[in-house]
Amino acid sequence: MGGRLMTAAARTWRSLGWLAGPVLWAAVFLAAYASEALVCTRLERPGWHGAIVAAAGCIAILLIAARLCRTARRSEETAGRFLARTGATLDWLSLVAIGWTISAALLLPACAV
Amino acid sequence: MRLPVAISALLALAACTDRQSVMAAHGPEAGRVALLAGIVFAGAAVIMLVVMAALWVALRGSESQRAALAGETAIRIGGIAFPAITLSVLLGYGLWLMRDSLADAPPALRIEVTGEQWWWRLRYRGGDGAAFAEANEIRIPVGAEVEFELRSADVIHSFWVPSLGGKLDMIPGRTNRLRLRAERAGVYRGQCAEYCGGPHALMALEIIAMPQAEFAAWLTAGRRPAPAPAGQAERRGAELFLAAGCGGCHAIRGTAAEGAIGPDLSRVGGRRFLAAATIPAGRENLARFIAHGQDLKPGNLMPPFRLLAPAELDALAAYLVSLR
Amino acid sequence: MSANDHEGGRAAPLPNPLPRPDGELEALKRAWALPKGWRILGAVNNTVIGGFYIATAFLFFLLAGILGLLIRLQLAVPGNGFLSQESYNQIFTMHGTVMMFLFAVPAVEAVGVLLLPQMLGARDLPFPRLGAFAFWAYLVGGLVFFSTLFFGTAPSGGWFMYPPLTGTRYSPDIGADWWLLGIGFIEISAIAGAIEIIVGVLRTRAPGMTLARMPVFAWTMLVFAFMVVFAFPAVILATILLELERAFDWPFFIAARGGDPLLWQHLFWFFGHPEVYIIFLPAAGMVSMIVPTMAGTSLVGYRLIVVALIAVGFFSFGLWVHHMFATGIPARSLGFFSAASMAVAIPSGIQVFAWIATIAAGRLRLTAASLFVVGFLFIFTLGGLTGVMVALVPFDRQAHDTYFVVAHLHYVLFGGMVFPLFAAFYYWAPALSRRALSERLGRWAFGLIFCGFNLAFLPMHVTGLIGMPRRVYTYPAGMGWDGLNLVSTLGAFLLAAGVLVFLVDLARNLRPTNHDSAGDIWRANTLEWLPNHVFAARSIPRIDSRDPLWDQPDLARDVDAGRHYLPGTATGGRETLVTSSLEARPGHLLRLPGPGWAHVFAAVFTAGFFLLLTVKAVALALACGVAAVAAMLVWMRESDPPPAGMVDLGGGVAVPTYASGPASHSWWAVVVLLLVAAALYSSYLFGYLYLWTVSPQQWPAREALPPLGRTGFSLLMLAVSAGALLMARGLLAAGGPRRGLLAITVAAGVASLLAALGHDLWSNWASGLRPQASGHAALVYANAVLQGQLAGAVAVMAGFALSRIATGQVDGTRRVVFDNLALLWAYAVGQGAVGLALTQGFPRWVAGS
Amino acid sequence: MSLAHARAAADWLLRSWRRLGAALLALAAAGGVAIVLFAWSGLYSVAASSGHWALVELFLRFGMESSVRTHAPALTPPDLRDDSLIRLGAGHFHAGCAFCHGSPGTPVGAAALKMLPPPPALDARLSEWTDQQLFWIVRHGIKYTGMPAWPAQGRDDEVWALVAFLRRLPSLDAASYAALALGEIEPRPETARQIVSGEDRVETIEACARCHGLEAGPRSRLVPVLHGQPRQMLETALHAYRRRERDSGIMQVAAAELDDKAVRDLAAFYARLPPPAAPPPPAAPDAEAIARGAVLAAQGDPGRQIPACLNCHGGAGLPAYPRLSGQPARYLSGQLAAWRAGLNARTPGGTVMAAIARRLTGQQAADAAAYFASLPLPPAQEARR
Repeated sequence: MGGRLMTAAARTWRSLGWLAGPVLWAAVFLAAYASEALVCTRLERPGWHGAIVAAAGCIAILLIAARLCRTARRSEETAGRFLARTGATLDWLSLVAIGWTISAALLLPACAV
Repeated sequence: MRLPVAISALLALAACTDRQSVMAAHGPEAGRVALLAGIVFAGAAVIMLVVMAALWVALRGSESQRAALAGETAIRIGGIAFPAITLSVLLGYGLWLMRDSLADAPPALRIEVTGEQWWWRLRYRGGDGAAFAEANEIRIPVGAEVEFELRSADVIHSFWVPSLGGKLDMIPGRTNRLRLRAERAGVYRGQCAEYCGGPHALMALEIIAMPQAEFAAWLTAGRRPAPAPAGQAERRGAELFLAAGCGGCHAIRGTAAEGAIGPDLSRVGGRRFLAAATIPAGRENLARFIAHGQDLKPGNLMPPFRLLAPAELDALAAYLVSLR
Repeated sequence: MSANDHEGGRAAPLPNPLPRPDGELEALKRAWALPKGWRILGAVNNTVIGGFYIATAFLFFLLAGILGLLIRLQLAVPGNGFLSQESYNQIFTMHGTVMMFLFAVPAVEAVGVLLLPQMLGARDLPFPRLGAFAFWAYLVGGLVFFSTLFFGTAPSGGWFMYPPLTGTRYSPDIGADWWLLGIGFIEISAIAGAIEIIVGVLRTRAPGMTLARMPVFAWTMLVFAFMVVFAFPAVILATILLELERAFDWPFFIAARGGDPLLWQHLFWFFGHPEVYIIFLPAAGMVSMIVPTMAGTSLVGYRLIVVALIAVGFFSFGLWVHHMFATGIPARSLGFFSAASMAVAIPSGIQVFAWIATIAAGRLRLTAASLFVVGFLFIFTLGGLTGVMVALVPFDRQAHDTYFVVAHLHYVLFGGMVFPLFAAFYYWAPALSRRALSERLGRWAFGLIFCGFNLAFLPMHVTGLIGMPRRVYTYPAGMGWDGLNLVSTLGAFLLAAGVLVFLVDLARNLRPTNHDSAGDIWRANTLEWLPNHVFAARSIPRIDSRDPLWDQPDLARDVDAGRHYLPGTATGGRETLVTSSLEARPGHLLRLPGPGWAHVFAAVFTAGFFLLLTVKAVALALACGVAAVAAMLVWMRESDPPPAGMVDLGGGVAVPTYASGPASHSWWAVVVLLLVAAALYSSYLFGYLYLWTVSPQQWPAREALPPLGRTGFSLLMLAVSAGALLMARGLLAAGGPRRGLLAITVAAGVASLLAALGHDLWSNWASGLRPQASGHAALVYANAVLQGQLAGAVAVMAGFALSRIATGQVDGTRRVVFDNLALLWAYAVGQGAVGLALTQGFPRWVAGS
Repeated sequence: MSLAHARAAADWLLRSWRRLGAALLALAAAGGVAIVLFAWSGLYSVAASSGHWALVELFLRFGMESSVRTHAPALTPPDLRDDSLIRLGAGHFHAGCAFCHGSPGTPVGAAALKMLPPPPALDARLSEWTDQQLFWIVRHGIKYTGMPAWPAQGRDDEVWALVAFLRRLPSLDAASYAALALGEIEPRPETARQIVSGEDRVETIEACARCHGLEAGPRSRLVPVLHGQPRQMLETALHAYRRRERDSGIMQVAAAELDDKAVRDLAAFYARLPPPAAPPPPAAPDAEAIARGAVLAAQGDPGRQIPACLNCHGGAGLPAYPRLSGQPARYLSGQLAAWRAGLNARTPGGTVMAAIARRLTGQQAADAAAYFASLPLPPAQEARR
């Protein structure tokens, strides 16, 4: 029974791969927002926040770029290909959103009211 | 019906009353936003025209025109590429504007504004540290950067004077700082913009920008105790003010009345409006508000003093009007 | 690439030959027959429940619309005395609350319940009684909540109910409690509907309908349902916390005592903004179904629209602080939310251009439905543009809480959802009623509504720009607002006239039916236009393209003749087919329950529990609560029928009638329920950490915390419970007669779960911590409340499982009852552990640094 | 056998229930018409002189008693043996109830005896009613009997005073009743002419002095000391009671017959009365309550937006404001409780005090009452202009 559970979980996880783009955007967004709240109130080091956002943004962009190159080469059966190409467009949109999030961090000083 | 034409027509119609208008900017912050608004309206009008034209072509256009729109490429261009570019520019512009309005230099004047249920409590801190209380009518020097320390004594209010700048909420347990500057003398009306229950609609205020010299005189006059009442009616009014218990809630500097619950009345005679810029000032309106406050501003926390005879009300009003 | 990627499926022979054995159709009709007379109230067919649902939602639209007219009458002239201050405040609060909670979300859910099964080729939703329960709870709760207006005790804190105004100090009367318990309770039916739609869309599609061939409306309902699952728990937690503050003085939102009013705004708007997309996406889905049929060509950019839907689903969760731009949050954070607000505009752009492309690809017939779609395109685009404006922080600092925003929200909500809903009424009426709605009245209705709407809400942009704030019961003369407000009032009444014309049209032409509908008069492309009977389509079609009715010309004839799958009843009762989520390959036969009364009583008693609690009739409320649980257990008695071996669907396809574990649809429903519980708990986690960043000084020093030993004991209890769970799973897998041991293990495990909770509560109380003391103390006890709800649910579920185990109805193969219990149980143990780590471990960690 | 009958009856009923229903409906309609005709004819005599038939009398009494039993509220009565409560009740009884029910030493008036039903003698048979039932009768009165409801429907404290007196009444004789009800005034028999003509039976000052006292202050702690209060405040109060704007059953009955001249004389009389020798305080005064009360009176509670009491109630307050110092603590907390329950909010002074009193917590009200009770009574008012 345990085995069946694992394969089902693994199968669902693989089948959700095409949502990686927006999930990465959500991760960057959460990291940027939560860390500013933490940095400004508890740690009092506004400088760190810029670094956190930049790091999170770059990691996400690299992961998405890697995914985009991978999906451009592979092609699977119809349903899979549909999801893969949907995932690719989602990745492009997520890239734009992450870029904008980072631009907000670049243009505005941390913890300024 | 084209949006820009409609908006500009209506704006022209409404331009004559710009007492509390975002588009009638008299401060740097409001000016920047008015410019942004103008650009954004024009851009939106153009985009609206383009999209509606595309829809019209899709509905009624010729074969060749419709073929151009029918493919996925049209979607990619119109739906992804174009918005991505224009929104990037717009976002950059917006963030840049936010940068400008961030405070850097220390302010010339600090005024503490505390939102109370349905009026504004003010505290001026003069240069020499002596502070004095005021209410509902803010006076600032023209051209000076004024910082408002916004607090709340009960529920959430929002301090908003559109001609000078954007609004900022007054939240219990926090102090928000808002920087405004008036470029020329005048009266700028504002209103509480966060629903605070009861007569939220009647919680307005006015910022009166005065030339520097006039403001300095007003500030020093402010700190002096109120002059002794001159006329016979005013003296009777002063006596009545204490006997009727008004001193329990209101304060008049230099007299036995030191109540801190209601607005400070030391210079109530000089105000343009009463009850948070709701009813025009004047002797009879003062008398009417004391006796029938619940009819003029229903729900406000001051009980109506109907037990005072008309003569007593008139004497009281005479005294209060004399407090400049 | 052609719009439809269907490979040689057409060549395969049809599953079932003609002629069909006689009695098969009669058996099907008997299985799905509707109860007669007043007993129809016990019906669970999705067409019946969907019909009730859409009628009730439209009733609330009319009621809240009338409130809107009252508001416009009061604001027609300055200083108007038409409404008193208190009644205006109640009316505008109820207008917003009823429109958002009692009309918008239920209406789109109702259209989903009404159309999805037939559109996906299924016979009904996977949990028909859950859907019926959700409807009856919504009906009773909604009517009672609305009636508070007639007693003058309606809430008057605005539809957003910001504390401290809605706390006991400034709203001592019962209005706020009505909102908190009334609306909090109605969200249960929204989540129940969402779970049902997720499982329905993913697991009950017709064979061959892969994700790439699913109708766009099904995509929108899937994204809608996931957004409800992740967004609604935030507002449910907020309502629980505010009700705890009002009832027992636990200071979550009182700044002076360690709480923070902004915590409510964060929790409310984390739900608030996704909710407006929850309302818009299904409407966009309806437009994506109507435009291809009216244009006579298949949808252009299907994949891009799916991308847009999913992108909106994600980005809308990163927007909430754009409702709080004026609260003094640091500028850079506002910048992030401004960026996300821009990002969410792109998907709307994609959809608008996709519709325009589809219209261009075909020839749009200007029927009433098309007119409403064109009206929608105009109004929604304008609303979207003003939306981008208020996404800019500097502009929003001027426009926030003014009539500019009132204009924007009506353009995107009325334009974005109500226009497509009217289009949907005109488009789908022939599929569900003997007569289509009249085109002539439709044009009149559209004309009046479109002109009235623009006349009412376009001037409001200007009224807002020249300074009129929202939610004001009156305004002074001479501000330049008088003329504009009068024009808006005239527009509102013109709009109401249009809705009246629509009502006349409904009264004259709408004759709901289950079998002799007007049929496919538009020559549409999707399955809901197959000849429909009380049992939906005669057989479950095998499809191989996005436009089955266009690409398989004789599909309608074959399906109605019974040549596709499952033309009759395999086991004599109501059935539909469960298929795999990606490729829609037949999985197993789902036996559905028929009409009944238990779920109706459960809904009425659950409504009774919450509404009586509001009026503080506590004893009566508890009685209703017990009765509700009892009714649910009676309802559960008929669930999980024993396995009935394999059945042949036709064309050599045989499927089992029973599946447990990940193959079972109910297992996935519980998984989605766990997502809801996790979303609720992570909202609590956010609240906990947020209050820590706002006022950390109230976090206790090490000494004030309960001794580590006691927390250790609670953890031990959780471990024992987890152990018991694993042992029970082992015992069940091993099979054999040891039912008694299994029952004892399950009972012991649940008992230790409850013991862990009880012990943690006792240790906090013994250490002198009282919930009224501070924000932190209130949060510690709120953790116990959330864990208590979960443990309570696990206890009831375990009780039911024990009764099944004792009567031998649970074994190695028939184990769905146990599997679902195991899921919730494991989650409860996990949440208990995280709760202990947070409330006991975190203070130690931060006290140290 | 009976089973068959039952089944047959059931079948008959099932078959013909529609006809049965129609018959019942027709019968009801006919009955209604008959009743209306009988009333129109006027044959039934409503003369009280003829009295009720014994059967009707029995049925009406049975109906009345069970209705009172059902509606009596499940309230816990205050201590009904409290002397102040009984004196307050006695004062009102003499003015409002004695006319119909008679009092120890004076039999029921001739006019009252001719009412139908005659007012019951308030003797030992009072013990048939529980305290809650008596409370309900005094508060709500009884239909068709002439027993009036309590004039101020919110003042339950005054109704309990009546119930307390009714519990003591059976054990009173003429002398002890006079001591309770008349206070310092010796009784003077009222002539029949005065009763019938209804003109000023008892000289007005004596009517007030029975409860408010003359040289000695009021004997009941629930009655305010009027000695030395400002004349204008007393006049406004009496006018308000006469116009039924202030909620007090006792005072509305007492002030009902006063004309303007009587009001002016009474107010002037009590204003000039020197403060009586204050009766010894019942229990040891609670020092912290008085201290907290002092702070509240001097500075108020800005957090709850409560102004300082002494701003209005100090010595220099308007003549329309009562002087609170020296007033009995129980009277003061009774008045504050009435305001916090939403009563007394219609008079000009009442609206001001109601808005403030509603913000007081229970503790603050008790503290303020204790503080003012601990102060000396105000000096007599010299003749004001």
